[in-house]
Amino acid sequence: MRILKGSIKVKSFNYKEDNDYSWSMIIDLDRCNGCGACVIGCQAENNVATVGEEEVGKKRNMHWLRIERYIEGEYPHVKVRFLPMMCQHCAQAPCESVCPVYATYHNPEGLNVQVYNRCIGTRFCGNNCPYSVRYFNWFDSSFPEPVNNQLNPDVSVRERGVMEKCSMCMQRIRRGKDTAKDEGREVVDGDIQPACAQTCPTGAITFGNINDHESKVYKMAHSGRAISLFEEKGTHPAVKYLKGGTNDVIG
Amino acid sequence: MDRRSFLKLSGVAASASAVGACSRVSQKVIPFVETPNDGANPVDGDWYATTCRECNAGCGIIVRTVNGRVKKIEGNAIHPVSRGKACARGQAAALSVYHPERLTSPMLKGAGGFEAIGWDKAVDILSQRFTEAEGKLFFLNNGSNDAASGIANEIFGKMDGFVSAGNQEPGFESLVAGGESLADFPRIPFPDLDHAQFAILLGADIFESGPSPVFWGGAFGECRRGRASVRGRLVYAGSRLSATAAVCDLWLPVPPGRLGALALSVAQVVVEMIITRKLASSIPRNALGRWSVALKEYEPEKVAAQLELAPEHIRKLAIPFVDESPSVVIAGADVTGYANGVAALDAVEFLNMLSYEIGREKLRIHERMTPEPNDNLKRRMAEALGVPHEAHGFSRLTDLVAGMEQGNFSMGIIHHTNPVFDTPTGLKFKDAMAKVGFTVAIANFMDETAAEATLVLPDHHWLEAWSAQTPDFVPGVPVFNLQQPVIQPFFGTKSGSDIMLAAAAAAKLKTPADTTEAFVTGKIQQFRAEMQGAPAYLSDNAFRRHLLREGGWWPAQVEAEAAPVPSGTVLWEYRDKLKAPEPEFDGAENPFFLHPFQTVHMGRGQGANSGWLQEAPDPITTLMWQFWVEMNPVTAAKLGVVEGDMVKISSAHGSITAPVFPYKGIRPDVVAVPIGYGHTNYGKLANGRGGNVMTLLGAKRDAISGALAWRSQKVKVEKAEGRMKMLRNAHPEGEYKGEVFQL
Amino acid sequence: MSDHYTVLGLYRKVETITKAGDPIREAFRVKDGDIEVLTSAAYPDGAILDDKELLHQVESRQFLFPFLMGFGGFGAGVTLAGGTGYIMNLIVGGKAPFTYAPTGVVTYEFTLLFGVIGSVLSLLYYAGLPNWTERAYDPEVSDGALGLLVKLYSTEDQEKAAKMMEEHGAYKIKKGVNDF
Amino acid sequence: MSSDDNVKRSADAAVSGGPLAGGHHGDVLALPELESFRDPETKGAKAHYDDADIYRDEKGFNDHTLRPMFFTTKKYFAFTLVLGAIMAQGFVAFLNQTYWGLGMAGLHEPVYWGAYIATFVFWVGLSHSGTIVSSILRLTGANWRRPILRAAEAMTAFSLLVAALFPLIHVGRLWRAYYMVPLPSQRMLWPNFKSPLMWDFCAINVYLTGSMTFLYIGLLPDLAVARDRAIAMGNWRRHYLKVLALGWRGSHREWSVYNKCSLFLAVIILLIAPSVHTIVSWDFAMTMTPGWHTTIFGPYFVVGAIYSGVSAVVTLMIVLRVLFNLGDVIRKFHIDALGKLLLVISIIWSYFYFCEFITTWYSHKPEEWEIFEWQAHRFPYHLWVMLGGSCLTIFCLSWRRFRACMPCMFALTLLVNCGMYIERYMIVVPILSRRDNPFMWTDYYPSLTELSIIVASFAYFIFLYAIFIKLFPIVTMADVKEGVVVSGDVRLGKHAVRVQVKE
Amino acid sequence: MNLSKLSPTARLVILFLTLAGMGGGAFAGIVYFGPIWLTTWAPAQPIKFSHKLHADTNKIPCQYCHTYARRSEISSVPSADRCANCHDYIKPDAPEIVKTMAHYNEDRPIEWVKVFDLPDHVWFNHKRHIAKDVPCQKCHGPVETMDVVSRTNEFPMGFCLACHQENEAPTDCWTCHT
Repeated sequence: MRILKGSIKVKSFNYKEDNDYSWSMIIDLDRCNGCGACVIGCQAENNVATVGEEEVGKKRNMHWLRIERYIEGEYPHVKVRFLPMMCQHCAQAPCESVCPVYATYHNPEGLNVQVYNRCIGTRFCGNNCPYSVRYFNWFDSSFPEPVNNQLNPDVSVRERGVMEKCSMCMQRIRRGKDTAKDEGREVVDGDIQPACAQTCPTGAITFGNINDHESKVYKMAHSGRAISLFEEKGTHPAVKYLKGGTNDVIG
Repeated sequence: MDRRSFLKLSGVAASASAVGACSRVSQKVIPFVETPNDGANPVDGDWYATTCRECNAGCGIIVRTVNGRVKKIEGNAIHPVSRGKACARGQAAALSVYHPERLTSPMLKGAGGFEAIGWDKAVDILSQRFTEAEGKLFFLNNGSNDAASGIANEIFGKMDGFVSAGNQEPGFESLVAGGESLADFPRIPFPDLDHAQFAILLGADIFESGPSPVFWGGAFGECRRGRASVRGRLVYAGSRLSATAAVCDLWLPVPPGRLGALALSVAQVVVEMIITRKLASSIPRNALGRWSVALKEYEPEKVAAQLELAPEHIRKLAIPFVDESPSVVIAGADVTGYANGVAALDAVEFLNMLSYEIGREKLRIHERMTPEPNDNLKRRMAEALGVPHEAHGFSRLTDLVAGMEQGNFSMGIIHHTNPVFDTPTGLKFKDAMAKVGFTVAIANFMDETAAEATLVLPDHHWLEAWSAQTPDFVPGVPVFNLQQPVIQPFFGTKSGSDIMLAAAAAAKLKTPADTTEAFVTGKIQQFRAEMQGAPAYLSDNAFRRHLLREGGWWPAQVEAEAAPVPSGTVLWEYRDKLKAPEPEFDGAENPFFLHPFQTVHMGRGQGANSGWLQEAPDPITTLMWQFWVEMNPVTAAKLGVVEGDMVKISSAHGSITAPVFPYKGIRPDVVAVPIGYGHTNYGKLANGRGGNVMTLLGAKRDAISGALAWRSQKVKVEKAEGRMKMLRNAHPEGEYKGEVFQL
Repeated sequence: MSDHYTVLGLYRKVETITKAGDPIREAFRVKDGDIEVLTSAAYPDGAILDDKELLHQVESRQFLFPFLMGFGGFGAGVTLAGGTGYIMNLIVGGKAPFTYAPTGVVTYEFTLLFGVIGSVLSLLYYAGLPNWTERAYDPEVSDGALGLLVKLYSTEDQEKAAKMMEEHGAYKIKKGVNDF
Repeated sequence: MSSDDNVKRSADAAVSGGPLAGGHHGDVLALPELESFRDPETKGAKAHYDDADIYRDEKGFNDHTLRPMFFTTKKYFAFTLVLGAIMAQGFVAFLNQTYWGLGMAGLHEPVYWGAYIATFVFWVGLSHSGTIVSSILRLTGANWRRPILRAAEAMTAFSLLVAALFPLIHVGRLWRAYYMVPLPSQRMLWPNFKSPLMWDFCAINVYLTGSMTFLYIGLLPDLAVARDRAIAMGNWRRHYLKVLALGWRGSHREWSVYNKCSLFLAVIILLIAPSVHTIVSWDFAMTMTPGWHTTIFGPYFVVGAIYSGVSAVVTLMIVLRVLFNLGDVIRKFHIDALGKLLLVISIIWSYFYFCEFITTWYSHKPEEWEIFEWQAHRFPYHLWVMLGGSCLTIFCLSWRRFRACMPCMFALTLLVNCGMYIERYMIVVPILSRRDNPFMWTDYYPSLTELSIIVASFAYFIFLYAIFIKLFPIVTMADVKEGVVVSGDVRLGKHAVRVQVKE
Repeated sequence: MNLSKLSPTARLVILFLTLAGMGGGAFAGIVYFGPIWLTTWAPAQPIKFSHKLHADTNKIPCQYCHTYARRSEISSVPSADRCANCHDYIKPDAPEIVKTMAHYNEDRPIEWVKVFDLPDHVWFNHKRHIAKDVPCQKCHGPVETMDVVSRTNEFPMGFCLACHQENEAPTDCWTCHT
């Protein structure tokens, strides 16, 4: 009967306009220096497991945020580019529609949420993610005593056989909203910072509410430099990148 | 009841069990014995301000603890070095507190190796040795001015025969020594990258091995995109395209040891431009004329050949240097790593001064420009917390080793540094150490040096310990960093400095305080009057708490500290120094230049036992858990090796074998090897992972400063047996297809 | 219900049994449903007995089973694939709870699934299966014997019918009670 | 009747008589000397209509076709023991994988699907021959279908059973796999029907139900025969045969309803089967992965499935023929007919492959072309087997003497299936290892665990089949008998022509 | 239907079907009702603390002791010093109180046994619920009537959802699952 009770209220709304918050992240590629502080920050915050040498050799490292490094040109005209890559939180996420059990879904605040305890591990979402940013727990992650003392109590430790990915530090978002609610106000720009944005030494990562037209992310997203990765795929990511400048200072 | 008392909690059981486990195992809920002060949120956790001690940069950090456990390290937003940020190594400290291989009990080397002894016995032995040594001892730390070295200095400093030395990161000493004639107080130059529009990085791997990668990161961010309409542009010159070079707009592969010539050549063009365009009116015209003459031999056309660049390249560096003022030049390891390093640094400084004169209003010039009086607060703070900076160089270390060889010391204390591993084989530290009768290693882990020591004292992790530190490498401002325990000691360790104090007291030596905490408090009181900006009405204790809350003391407004630059009279002094000597190399008959470099994760090898850091992909190679040698694909082809093939690199001092990583961003005559690998006694994760590049190095030193010239080694490279799977994150073909993102 | 009596005659040849069927039907005024042929292979309707009409009626109604079940399956498919989004108060960030393509696919499959079940039910229902009771049968049928089975309502008729079958070339006669 | 005399070989036939021994066709047919119907394999020594000759003695026929069911050699036990051992090691590998985690497989980012899914698709594909072929042939009334139906249908059911295991082996949390079933629970969460995997789940279940039903319904009259035989022999099989035969007596009413039901099922199965493989293809095609995301995938998969399925039927028929001495039931004539069918399908399949290739090649879309290059570069031999196999098929099968050569047909159809397995592998693995994001490109090697499980799946299939043969009649006896009943020879000029007299 | 008239085979089939049906029904029931069958569990605690005495007889409000409930995610079991606050004066000689004070004086935390527990993948915030005036008893049952606290409710997901839907509280998955 409870099921029927639930059926009475069906909310269908366009989070882009109707919701107070729509979280977005802007990454300035011109600023990113590939130092990897964000990678460790994310790992520390989100209980991301280290898998060890052998598993790394099988390309099973779990970093939710990785820095992709591309090389262009031939010696001596070599250019190295860094591209921080994490879950893009697509508005039209390819991963969401293929999950048979709704373990990944879109939440009203524009985030692509992975519910670990719902996941059965078909890995279809991973196949359909053009950015390849979903990571699978091939084994139970090992946090042996006493390393487990570092585990963040806000984030669950994932079991073997489930997908995981960047959550934009939803525990921080939740806490930020919680604090704002306690103080009887809306979340303001800068209240909430995911671990990577918080720690980025060069300030390449900015996080905020893109529905707030006064926010930094809104302004940056409309700065003309903003691009989405694989724009032609129509995924409409919530993570946007600011293109680097030109390289032709000196020939 | 101070904040430590409620660290006594053991907390609501930490959540480590797997998802989906909802068994009916009776879980315990263990409350505090003493209620924490009101307002604390036991789940949100408490944030404590302290100082990161993973390297000597002295970043202010805040640490989140929940239920008495360290959870997360973040930058302290008000700290002038970290500016609210933290690097990978700093953040990984949260894991190293709980490292299963931490030492837990004092160990004395006997006939059958180390055996655990109690703390009381350790203190007894130590105090007995203190008495016997009669001051003939040395204290060696990692080159930082912190409470431990301050305590050692105050106990033994006045005794004859006591030597305090620091095993500093290579390169700093030269930076300090460069242009020492200009200022009395030597320190690392910090050109104002924040406000620069154009920057030339001369081999400066500021994000990897700079004094503070975090500080430089912030500066770079500001330079690049901090201003609305200006995009700062950077050019990197050096023999390898490092991670720092990768973010620069242009890379000029200059042969090793020639960057001084490049700087002078740029200076030549700049001086000519100043003359023809009548810029920089503050420079006396006759000085310009002299410089012009002195720099004649560095005309781009004349040096282009030895720099392996086209003359236009040099011009194209110089022209924006003037046009896009303000601009700065930053020198780094590829300048200081050669025997002509300090000479080259003079040229760099000369360029920086020219830049300042051109863009006078726009640039906050770096600190070394400011001749400071001897009683400068920063210097006094540094001395109060240890030895003056010049004592921490390689020269002092060389002297120390010589003293050890000669049997000048009957005892040595090695505090959180690993010279057996990270000093060049040519220095022969290990052999010298054996000649010292009794060595004490104060360390967190059993490392190569601790293994050689007679007594090993397991120290607190720095997150569990009291200390204070003054960073040498801060632009323009005196900083007094406080380090406080954010958790109760997790293992049964004791603070090394506390033990020193206790042993000294037992040996009836004069001790500055009973505990490190008291020592730090005393130092705060000592400088309180000069610590501007803190509320004056606070009681001493309240003031201390105020500082603890903030993480230390520094002037509230960093900008205000920027002192005006000395005018042309100082520049005038440079007229005779504008020379770039030929680089000299150890093992010059060998075909390849060895290019040891630091990576962002390993440091000097301290990071090697951290799972997080080992698994974090290196920015350039994206290798994980692995040691490698970089060489140009052309070189690799000549040697007949492909990625993963083992090569043997050998010099007169030793040899290492490593898998090849062909990398286009490196000169064909250079092989680059990362520092920090090849541990032999540093725990499961670090041991046997590659080779230690330090074994290849002799102790070649800079001609002027005596600093270690750690890149002036030439080596032989030959193909060796075997292959190794390269644990890359990037795909070897895919990494060249970045254009799919249309960035 | 009163008891009935059966006679099962086994024949070797199809011509013989064809000739035996009609006289018995006439002699005892056997209704269409009360006489059966047991064979090991499917003979075309009316090849042995002239019960084409009766069977035609049955068969023409047989399609209703898969058809109606198919409708049921259609409903089930729509409810499952299309209705779940509405029934379950899942928050999907502004995505439509109902989508056509999945509903179409799932409905198609369910329609056919129910159709399959309907077909089987039709077989079971109209063929009176499963029936595990002991019935008039002879294993020789499966080895090629042709059986003629008649349902009668008195022992006299049973005897008579048995005799008639024998006369018409049955090589084996089996008599039974209440086992048609 | 007089026909008994006309046909010489009937002398030893009519022990218990029966319709087949009767004059039914004997009346029509009195033409023993028909040259034109000579079987190619016997070079005229035997007349074609002699298939009826075997069936004239229906008891003998029953004995003959039920022989593999009731009589078991020691070799068989040894064989199943070997199969059991292979299955056991696969099962151990599976348990190991479930206990430790899917890392035991060689999968990694971003090759999230590997050999398991390729094998899954392979088995699903294999399942397509049986029911589609049997229902098409049933509906079109092709007479040569009769003896092979059962074997083909059983193949469908078993390969589907094997296929259905693979998603379970493949999921990360097997113990939570029931989340995919729309069970009402207090969690108020239902599966996401928008996911192609859910469609697949539905489709596979529907198809499994459908084909099992089809198999069972087809089996029903034969079960009755087997039941009678088992009861007569006092064999233990009588227990389940009694239950499963549902009390089938072979009354005309039953036959009539049964035929109608078969017709319904044939139609429905014909609707289900292509949809199933289309949906399996949509598991790939509905994603936005380059190389998968093509419209051609639906029909391409269906044809590929039938292709591999039919060739597997041929392989199987030849195996049955040899192992169980069924050469006189499953005859070269049938293999020949299947060969022709295979020829047609292989041409269609090659055409589809060509279409897929030419569009990619011509448009030269970089991300798709990258995959082709990678396939050619990384899997050259695989590509040769896959493409060469189909070219070879077309060439060889056009040759009548090849079709008559059993070892050749056996080898060729085996090759075709190897090629088709590789084709599935080539669809799943290279495309995933060259995803959109070049940084994450990888290579993939199946691990020992995967290989064990896959090998075990083949063993499992063969085992199921072997068990099936021992528990159920493998030849479609009722259909064969019906064929004899409803067909006869008609004199047409100088020749006798075989005709079917069914309405 | 007359069962005796059926053949043994038929009877076996019917028995089998009945058993299968019962099994399926039981499975469906388990899935539907979740872990509700595990209720009323009252573990023995190290100190015999009576909620009835404190909350009912003496009318001490819940949050007098469970101080964090209104300002944090957890309600917190009170620390020993909070017991000492009152029991320094009230009945300091009672045996259980002596035990408690021993813990306090010796700096030994009391190891209470957790009665109500949520799995680790569920994130629950007491503060928000207190702010919305949800009575403690809504989830924890009539604790004030118990001498020994027993688990009166299991917390399957449906338990939370029912209440959340009733009160139009958020039902987004990530509200509780991180």
